[in-house]
Amino acid sequence: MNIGVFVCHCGSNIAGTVDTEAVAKAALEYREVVFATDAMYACSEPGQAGIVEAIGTYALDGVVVASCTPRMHEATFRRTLERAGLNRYMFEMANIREHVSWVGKDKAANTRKAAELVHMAVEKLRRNERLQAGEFDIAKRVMVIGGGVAGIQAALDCADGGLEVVLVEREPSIGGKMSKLDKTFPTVDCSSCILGPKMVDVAQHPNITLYALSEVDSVDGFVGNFNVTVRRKAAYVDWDACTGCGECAAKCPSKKTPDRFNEFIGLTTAINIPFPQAIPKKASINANACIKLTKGKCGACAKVCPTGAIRFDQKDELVTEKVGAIIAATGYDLFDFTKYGEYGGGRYPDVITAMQYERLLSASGPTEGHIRRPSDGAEPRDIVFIQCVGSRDKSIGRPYCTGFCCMYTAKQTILTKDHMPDSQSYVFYMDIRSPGKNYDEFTRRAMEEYGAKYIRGRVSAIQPKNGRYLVKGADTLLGRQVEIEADLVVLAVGAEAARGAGELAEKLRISYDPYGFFLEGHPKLKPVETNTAGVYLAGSCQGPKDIPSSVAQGGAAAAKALSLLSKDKLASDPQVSGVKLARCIGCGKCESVCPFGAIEMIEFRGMPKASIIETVCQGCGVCTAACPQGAAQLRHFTDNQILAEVNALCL
Amino acid sequence: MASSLDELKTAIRKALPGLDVVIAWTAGPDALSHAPLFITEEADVARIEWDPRCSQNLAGYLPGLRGKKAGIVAKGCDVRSIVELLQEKLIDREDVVIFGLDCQGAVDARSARAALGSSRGVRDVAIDGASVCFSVNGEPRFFSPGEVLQSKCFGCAGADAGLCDHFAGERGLPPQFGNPPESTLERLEAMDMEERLRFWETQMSRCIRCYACRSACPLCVCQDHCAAQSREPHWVDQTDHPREKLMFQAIHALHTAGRCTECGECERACPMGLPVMTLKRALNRRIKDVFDYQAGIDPNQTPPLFEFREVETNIKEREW
Amino acid sequence: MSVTEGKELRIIGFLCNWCSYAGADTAGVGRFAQPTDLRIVRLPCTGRINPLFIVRAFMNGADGVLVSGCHPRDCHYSEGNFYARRRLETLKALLPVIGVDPGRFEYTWVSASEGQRWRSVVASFTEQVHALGSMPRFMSGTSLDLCLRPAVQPRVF
Amino acid sequence: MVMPTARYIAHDKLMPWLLGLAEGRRVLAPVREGGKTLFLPLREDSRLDLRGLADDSAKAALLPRCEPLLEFHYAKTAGVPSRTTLEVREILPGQETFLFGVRPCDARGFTVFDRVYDAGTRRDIYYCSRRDKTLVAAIACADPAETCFCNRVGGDPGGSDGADLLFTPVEGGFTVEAVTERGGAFLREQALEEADGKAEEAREVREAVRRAMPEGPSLDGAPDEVLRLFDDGAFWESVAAKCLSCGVCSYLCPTCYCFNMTDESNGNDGVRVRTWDNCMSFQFTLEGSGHNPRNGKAQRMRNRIGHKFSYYPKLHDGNLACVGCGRCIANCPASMDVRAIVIQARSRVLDKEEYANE
Repeated sequence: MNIGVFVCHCGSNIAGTVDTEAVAKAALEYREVVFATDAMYACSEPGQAGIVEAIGTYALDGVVVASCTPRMHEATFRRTLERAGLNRYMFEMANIREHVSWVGKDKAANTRKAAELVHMAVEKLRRNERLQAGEFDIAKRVMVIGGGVAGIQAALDCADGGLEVVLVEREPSIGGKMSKLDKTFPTVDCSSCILGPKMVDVAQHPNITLYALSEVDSVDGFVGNFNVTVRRKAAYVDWDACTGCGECAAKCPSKKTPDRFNEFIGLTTAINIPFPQAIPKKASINANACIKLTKGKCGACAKVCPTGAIRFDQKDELVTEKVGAIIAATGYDLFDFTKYGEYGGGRYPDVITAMQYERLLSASGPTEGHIRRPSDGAEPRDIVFIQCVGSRDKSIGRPYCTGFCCMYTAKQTILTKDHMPDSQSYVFYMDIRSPGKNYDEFTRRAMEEYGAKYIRGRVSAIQPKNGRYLVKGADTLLGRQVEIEADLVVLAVGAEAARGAGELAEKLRISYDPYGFFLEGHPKLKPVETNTAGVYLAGSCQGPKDIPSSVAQGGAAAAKALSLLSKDKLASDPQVSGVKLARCIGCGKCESVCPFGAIEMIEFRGMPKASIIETVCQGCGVCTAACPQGAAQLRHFTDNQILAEVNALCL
Repeated sequence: MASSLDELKTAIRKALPGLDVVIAWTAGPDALSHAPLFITEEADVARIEWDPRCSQNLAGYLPGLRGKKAGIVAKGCDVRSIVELLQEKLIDREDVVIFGLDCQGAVDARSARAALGSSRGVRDVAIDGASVCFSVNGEPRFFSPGEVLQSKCFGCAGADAGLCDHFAGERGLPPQFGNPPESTLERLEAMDMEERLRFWETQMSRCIRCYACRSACPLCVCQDHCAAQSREPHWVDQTDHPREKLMFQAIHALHTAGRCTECGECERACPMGLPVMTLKRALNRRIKDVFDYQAGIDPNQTPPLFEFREVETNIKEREW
Repeated sequence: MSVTEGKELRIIGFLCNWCSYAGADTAGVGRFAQPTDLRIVRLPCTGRINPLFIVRAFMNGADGVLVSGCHPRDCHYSEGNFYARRRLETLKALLPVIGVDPGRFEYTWVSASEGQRWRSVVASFTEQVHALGSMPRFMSGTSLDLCLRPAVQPRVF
Repeated sequence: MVMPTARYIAHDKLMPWLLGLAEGRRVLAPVREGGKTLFLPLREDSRLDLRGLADDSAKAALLPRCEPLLEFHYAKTAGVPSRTTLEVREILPGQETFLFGVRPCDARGFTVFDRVYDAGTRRDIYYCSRRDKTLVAAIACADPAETCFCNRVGGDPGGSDGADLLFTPVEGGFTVEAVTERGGAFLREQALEEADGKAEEAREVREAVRRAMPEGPSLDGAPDEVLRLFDDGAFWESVAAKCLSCGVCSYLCPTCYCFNMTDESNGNDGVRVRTWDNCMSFQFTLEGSGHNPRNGKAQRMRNRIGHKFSYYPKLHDGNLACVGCGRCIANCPASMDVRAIVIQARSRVLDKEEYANE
């Protein structure tokens, strides 16, 4: 084999702490290396051209590039090899940036380490095989998990692009957080007016199947062929029959049911349609509040339902959908501020979250758009807004900035003034984060036109005082303590990962960060992909986002799914297991450990043998490690290839 | 034991017409260890021997006889190997007839020869409670079990007669011999790490790479396709380095981890007297502690390395 | 070229591609400085790791071996790390018997986002191996003077 | 050349004498280690064990278990890395060796090797180099084991074939007699006392052991019988049934000389080694295509017996490739007995003849 080695400087990223020239020189001494050089940017156009040229000049049949992580540019260089007429698997990378130059300080040690990593790559490459990809059929359908604005956008874009879409929503209605908002910044347009039509589009789109009140139960399969089992939770109402007339809710005697949609500041009935614009507009029963379901008596709803849709005996139902791609758009949840003792820990009725305030502002909310204190229903005059509640605070494990609270607080001060011209808003803030189009102008309007008083500092305590609240804090700009008597305190609670996000990530076999947000394939270059092929991310499940970003990412995820599923077949990864029949003794150990059922026992000349179903094999290699004879070998990661790496590093 | 032998012969005579072969023991070239006997005709039944010299575990022959109806005479420890083969579906239960026996202990021919000086003139061996009696040229010579029996006989749990299709002799617990002689594992544990490495270096320098340890192992199902003699994969090289030979012992131990019943065939077969079961014993001990599993007990279990639990209660992972 | 030329020891890491290799990348992206002893072998999954690779590394003279994969339940292949955990736990019983100090081998789980954690794993494991020093090497044959010297060092530098 | 007269060495002088020899050369002698008696380089702390047959044969002295034949290195041409030259360095063994304490059967085993490796124009330089530099000192047996049968394969428990010196146990020590000229030259240089009357005692000892050998039919002259059973699959299946296909028999055998050759390399450097091989192993005849002409253990057993008692004798004037040391019998984990197999083969042929005659 003629091997060429290319050692990348990556500008100064590598060359700054690795002597790339010395590494190339060292590589020349390795077995079967006939050409070695260093290059400024191996991945750049001239860098790749240099590789193509060297392949021709030196008749290379294998290439090692020592540069960044293969997770970044392995695919790039494999294409380079293909352009030069080589098989894409006759390529290895030595990761001398993320694993060497960026983490080691000692240049001599880094250089030695880089040279050894190149040696390891060369020895592995010497044992590489020219693998050929096969093809497999795919399901041209996509599942979108989560029906907030990101999921809605993704679903609509996919459906418009011709894909069948299955949209799964945990709540009884799609709409997500946005459907609870009164107005949106910085335009102060009505949230339901812009979201509502999109929700209706979802309901009416012929390519979209909507499963509301449903959750993903399990996922198996792989890109192009996922099998997702969805748990359709019992609504106790036959939704095919329900017309959404609302008679049931009107007659329901259980009228003190906590109202989830209204953030628990109002009450609703045990059977209800969460809000007037709900999609699907179907009633469902809160089993914990329903008198019939808890005590066995009542059944008022069933008596009045004009279509006889009530089903007290309804059970959860599992349906399995075969899809080619999955878009996770599961959004976020709000930080539970009761962790903060200084804000009353939830004991003060008039210390509320911004989302609760949003419901108070909303014309379809429990107060029909009139701002009223939850404690006594009185109209407040002095309102204190506290920002960064559950954001940028290491002490409670939330060191990140939610990013959109500054904006919605500004919006709420504006709306407050609109609702109650005599009111006065005070905002305690740490920094104003408003780096979006028309955003900073918007916060200035709140201060300058709407008279919101911004105080830079933290609140140290809230104390009840004569039916009002004494808010004590610091003004760090003036360097003094401030005390404000407020009728209402609104906390700008931050975003955190949606409950159950970790479990869903495990089902989808994607990664998540320490806070539970799903991990993108690359922070810059693969912001909507994940490390699992065919699974994409949209909206705040990947990290807190405002509405335009969520919509943009929903569209981006849809574009990824559309491009993936635009082909009739997908190329199968040839890095799968294979069984050498002459060595296999048919003991079946591989079959028993395969996580994918990709191994079947066959009979060959009267002897039992294992056989890999290549389109099902995912290439994990569990079988290879279980096979005592070494008959089952994971291609591209064979025992001999890994042993060669071990021997190159130490012998 | 004489009556057990008669019972056994009767049972085999009766079953033989329905079987292709029955594997038992008979007198061999060495007076201290009996040889395997493959019985296909009734006339052979008379040659069967049964006494403490029936040391060889015959279970290893069964996978090679797959497809035939085979009877096998088995001590309690041998039955555990059969259980393991059944677990791994390497033999078919309906094709195997197990003739269980009431074993009193099995002679370790190597130590017995050392104790006696020679195997010449040995006519009979009997175990009576705490002593082993060899009749040599008509004279009885007594030894303690620790001197002449296999180490596995200490703490023997006896036969699970339930699995045997026939059982000759008295059911019940075998004799208990008290504490076993010090094992290599215990000796090693008293050494520091480098001494342990040097210990194996010395031991393995004697190894002649005959692979009898593997060939005799009833669970080394790969046999002709053993990784030790393969270039693809190339786990060990062919040089005479003790490191390579120890590497093979590690391969054997890890391949039989959770499967090895400590039948002792590997050490019995080793012509160089190497303590090759030590590694397997160490792994078994850990597997018992961590996975609460012992090989060769229940034919319906799965060996522990071929399954898992999502929450492993006995694994204490390190916090970093 | 031998790593022992500096003050380094031979430490080999077997990392799964999806979590820990990416976690090590994350540490790199974050410029989390680490000791330079470790050399990483990239594998698809910890389930691919035959414990014998680790034995082989020690036989060849490695001073430490570190395995890292996805956290339990996070395996890209669902179950690979569950098998790995059992295999590696079993391996832990073998190493000290052949004279490899248990402190020379560790396995752990590091996710793609845990760059900081990866740094601290590398730092503490490297420190732990340094505290044990070099692994004693096997002498070549002792019986009849007929053994080979170990196969050859790669010649560079 | 006239042989020197017989000498005598007392038991208590033996070890110091051997250690003295070890100063200028390697002395291999049967030494107790790990519960076994093995031929190992003699050191001051060695426990010499001359009670009987050692557990391994001494063949490794002439045909090591693993012998490097050559080293190779792929050298890069300076400035032209695409040009690689293969440098090869032959490794010739060169150590003077005194091989002490083999038994007459073992020494006779070397004559089996000599016919193969030192056969006129076909000389194996590695073997011959070792043979030339090794002085073989055999000890006549006094106490044959149950498994000994040299007398049934043309050998002699007091014989000296293949040896340079013959030691014979007598009262208080050993007599030492030169067998070959090299042995004679060596013995002349040794400051050992004259044996005098002890030489006669030695002759009597050897005579006595010849009488003490267990009797049995000769295994000589079986070539045709074994050949006639070549296609008798049922016979070989039955005798091989209990065989485990391990290599204990051939690896301990003083006459088994088969080897394998492999290149072991790492990076640019490698070594070609020759290692013992064994015809009981599946790999022995495994062809590159995957086909194996000796696929089953019965065919392999047929080869082992056939080679020792038929094919080799046919090529080498009737000399068997078995010297009757009995190690294969004593150490077989499945208690196989090569004597019994040859006898069975004979009677099987007789049975067939009788059947044919009827």
